[in-house]
This record gives sequence, structure tokens and C-alpha cells, in this order.
Amino acid sequence: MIKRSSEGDYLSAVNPFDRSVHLVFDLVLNQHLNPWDIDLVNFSSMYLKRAKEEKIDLMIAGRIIYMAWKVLRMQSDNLVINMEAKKEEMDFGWGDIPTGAWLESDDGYSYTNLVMKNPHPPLEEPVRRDSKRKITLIELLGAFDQARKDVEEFQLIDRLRKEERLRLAEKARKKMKGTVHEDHLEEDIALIWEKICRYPKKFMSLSSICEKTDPEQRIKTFLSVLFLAYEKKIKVFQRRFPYGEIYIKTVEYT
Amino acid sequence: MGVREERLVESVLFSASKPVSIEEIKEATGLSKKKIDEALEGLIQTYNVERKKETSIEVIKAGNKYTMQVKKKFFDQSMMVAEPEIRSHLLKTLALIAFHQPIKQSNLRRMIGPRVYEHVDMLSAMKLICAKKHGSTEMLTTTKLFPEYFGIDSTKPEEIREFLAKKVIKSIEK
Amino acid sequence: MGVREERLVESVLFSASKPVSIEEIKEATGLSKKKIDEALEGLIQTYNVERKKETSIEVIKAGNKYTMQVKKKFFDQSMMVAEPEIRSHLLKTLALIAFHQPIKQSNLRRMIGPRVYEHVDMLSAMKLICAKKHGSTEMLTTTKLFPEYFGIDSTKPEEIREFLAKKVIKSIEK
Repeated sequence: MIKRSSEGDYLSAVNPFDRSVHLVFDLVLNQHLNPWDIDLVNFSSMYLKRAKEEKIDLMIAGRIIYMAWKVLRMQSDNLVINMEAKKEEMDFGWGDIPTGAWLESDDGYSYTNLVMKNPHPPLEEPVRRDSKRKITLIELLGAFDQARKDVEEFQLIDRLRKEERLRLAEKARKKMKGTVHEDHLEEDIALIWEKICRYPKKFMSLSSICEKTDPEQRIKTFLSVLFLAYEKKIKVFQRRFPYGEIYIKTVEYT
Repeated sequence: MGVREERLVESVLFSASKPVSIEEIKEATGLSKKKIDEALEGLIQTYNVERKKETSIEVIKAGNKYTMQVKKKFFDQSMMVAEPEIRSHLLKTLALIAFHQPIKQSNLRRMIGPRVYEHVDMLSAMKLICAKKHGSTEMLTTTKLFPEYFGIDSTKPEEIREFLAKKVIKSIEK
Repeated sequence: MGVREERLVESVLFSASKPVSIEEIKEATGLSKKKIDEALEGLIQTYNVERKKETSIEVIKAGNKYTMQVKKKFFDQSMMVAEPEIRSHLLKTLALIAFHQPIKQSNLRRMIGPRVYEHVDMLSAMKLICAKKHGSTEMLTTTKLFPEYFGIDSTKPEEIREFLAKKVIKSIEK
């Protein structure tokens, strides 16, 4: 009987109380309901009361008690993990926590249980004054003095930032000038676009439109494809990341 | 006179941090106007007469409202710890607007950067400045509340600007 | 004990809208640490013992700081506004962190469910807790502000734990 009760087979409970308890525990065990949403203390007192008052089906009771035990395990597991975390983190001054009193899982368990079940939190927000004072004219004048300096600083930094941006852009332009990329990029894009349009299908792989063995050719094709995708003429995607084949699909209206 | 009522009204005055009307006290405590009047009278008597030398706090009537505040002679100490109503960054922006008014928001942005938008919103909400549409930007000036707040005896933007400019020059010369 | 010193410190506690340290009181008043200690002791005696029944205000030690606040029983009566549920849930989460700290966010999630993320964000923004990366989760502890904010006379984790345990038991007895 115990074996059967602990196995997963479903027991058809006739009593509506048994059925509802079974359902709730099942939600926690199989549907990942928060175990702390179950009030085990309340459950056990109700169940004991019923056991005293009427005849109960021992098979179903066994199954329900087993489920309750599993829920309790889930609740206390959380606390045990916390205790372990505490032990690991002792190095920043938490080492003085006494091993007796509050570290006992019983206390941690009942504290958590009580906080979760009680409608009132154990912390109360204090009522203090929220007084703010007025600003004086002297402070306003002082603020202006400081603001003037801040503005000068801000404008200087802003100017330097703009100059630096210009300098970097100029540098990049110079670097590109006369290179193969600058001269031929537009040409390359046009060439690849023509290739894609001529392809008999609207769907193709990158390697089908370029020379596989020539790395430079592959890079050129890939760059052009990226530009075309940016211009929304094609869609580019990959099924396996990062080493899978790259596919190209022409956009309908083209 | 009910002792409990007096304690309730005292707790409201203390926590309100600003002058409160009888109506507001009534709403917070549920006491009748008569009971509140009596409690306020009792508090004024206790704080300002009986404990005169035994406290630095007083209960006063300001217009139609009542407030609990630090006595003038302890004002300096409390200024040191009380938090200012306007935070320093915001105050700087307010000072720039007051000195350069009328000033375009786009120009102010060039002075202090993108935080201008948040600051203009906050200062407008505090009714210290006024932002009026001006083409694609806003034109910023101080409001009537501004001179009132700082005790400046003028309401015209140019006069306020001049007044502040003079003050600043004076403080630099010192 | 100096009467003037006590008045000065009283005015500072009254004006600061948050708990203040001895250092801050020293800066505002220019008094020595010894005089401030005496004044604070005097104020606690006056407010919490001598005037116990004649005032709704108390002076308490909160963390390493001191503050003046409304006594709990007047807060309940004077503020008739119902406590919003969100606030109370948030306080419960904070109470769990404070008791079990240092606690992994993933473990806290097992106790309170997915609302843990929102609560941790809000409590961090309020500077009441500190979340430090710990593998794939976060390790949560309370900050120095925590005991100050709630008027807990200790900064030691085990004492805070004891304080909370007592509070929980008290709240059931109600």
C-alpha cells in the first residue's frame, strides 16, 4: 500500500476534502506552484481533526501524507540552500552569526512561514518629518557662480569632443582613400545584386553566389550582401550559429 | 480637554512638515472641529508657554493654518541639517535661467547639455519658471513666484536680472 | 547637563528629516561629542520617560544614528489611510531578506515567486538592500540604511534577526 501510495498512479479520492487537498499538492509538485503558498500547519491540524471524526481511506491518506511530506521537503530545501549560502559567505563579517538560535532551520522555517502567512509584515514604516528648507538668495547667487564655471567646463568639453569626432572622421577618410574597398565597394554591391537577381530562385546560400576557395571573394560578397540587407533589398539569415551556412532571400517586391 | 485628541493633533502637526489647516487635521484624525480647536489651543499653551524654556520647538498659527517649527534662535543649526527644497544641480539651472532670461531652451541646452529638459520640467512643476512655445524651442522666464520666493522686490524679468547681476558683482568684489 | 545643548540637539533632530549621526550633530551645533551624548541621553529621558504620556513624539536610536518620530500608536490612529497592499508585500520581502541574509535571489524566488525581481529592484532603488552578482544569480543583503530607516537599534545581523523574530511573534499575538 505504501509503495502504491508513493508511486505516481492517480488515486480517485471520493471525499471532496481529500480531492481538493490532492489537487493543491499536485499543483505544487507537478505544476511548480510556490511551495510556500501551502500552509502545512493548517493542513495537518485539519486532517488530524478529520481523521479523529470519521473513518478515512488509509490508501488515500497515505498518498496525501506522502505528498505533504514532499511539499515540506521542498520548503525546507530552500532553507537548507540558504544555510549553505550563509556558510559560503561568512567572510564579510557574517561569521559571528551564532550556530544555535536563528541558524536552526526550524526557526528559519517558522519565521518564513509566519511572514508569508501573516497579513501584517514584521516591519513598520516610521512616521518622521519630511521637512525641506527654503533656499536663500545667497544660495541662489552661489549657485549662479558655480553654474558659470560648470557651463565653461561643459562648453570646453563639448568643443573638444566635437573636434575629436571631426579628427577621427578625417583620419578614417584618409585611411580609406585609394584603397580597393573605397574604389570598388559600390561596384561590388552592384555586381552581387545582379548575381542575386539572375539567380533562378529567390532563395540561395552565400556560397552559391561566390567562389568558395577565394577568401577575398567571399569577404567582398559577404560585405555586399550586408549592404543589400541594410538597404532592405534582401533578407540574410543563418540556421546554425555561428558556423552554419548563410542564406539570402530576395524581398518579394524586387 | 481631551489628552488623546491633543496627542493626535500633535502627531499630525509633527509629521505634516508644513502648515496644515483645521480641515486637513480633521481629515487625518476624524476629530470634530471643536475638539481640534481645543487641542490646538492646548498645544500652543504647552509648547509656547509651559515648556517655553524646555523646548526648541513651537506651535504657531500661520494665516489659517497651524505648524510646528523650530524657534528662530535655533534656526541656524536646523538650516545645517534640513535638506534644501531644491537640489544643487537644479538650483544652478534656475540661477542660469534667472540671469539670462528670457532664454531659449535650445541655448540653455548648449550651456548645460541634455539634462535641460528634465530640469525645465521640474522647475515648471515648482512654478518657479514659465516655458512658452517659441518656434521649435521654448522661451524660458521666471514666474511671479520667483521674486516672492527669494524676497526680491521686483516682478519684471529684466529688473530681476539686473538685481541679480548687481548682487553677483558685489559678491565677486568682496 | 547643559540645557542650551539639549535645546540645540533637539532642534537638529527635529529639522533633519532623516536619522542623524553624532558627527552630523557636531557639525551643525559645534558641540563636543561628550556634550552631544549627554544631550541625547537627556532628550531620550525627557521624551520617552518624563513626558511619556504628554507627547506623541519619541526620540530613538536607529542604527548608529538618532531620530525623532511619531510613536507607533499615534501613527495607527492618526493616519486612517489603509496601507496599500503593494507596500505590505514589499515590506514582507524585505523582512525575509533581512532575516535570511545573505540570501541568493534564486532562493528568495522559491519563497515568494516571480515578484522577487520587481521587489529586489524597488528595494535596491530605495537603497534598503544591496544586490551583488553571485554566479548566475544575485546575493542579497540589507544596507546600512536598513536599521536607520526602520529605527532598529543595531547594525549587527544577528541582532536584527532577533528583532524581526520578536516582531513576528508579537504580530501573531495581536
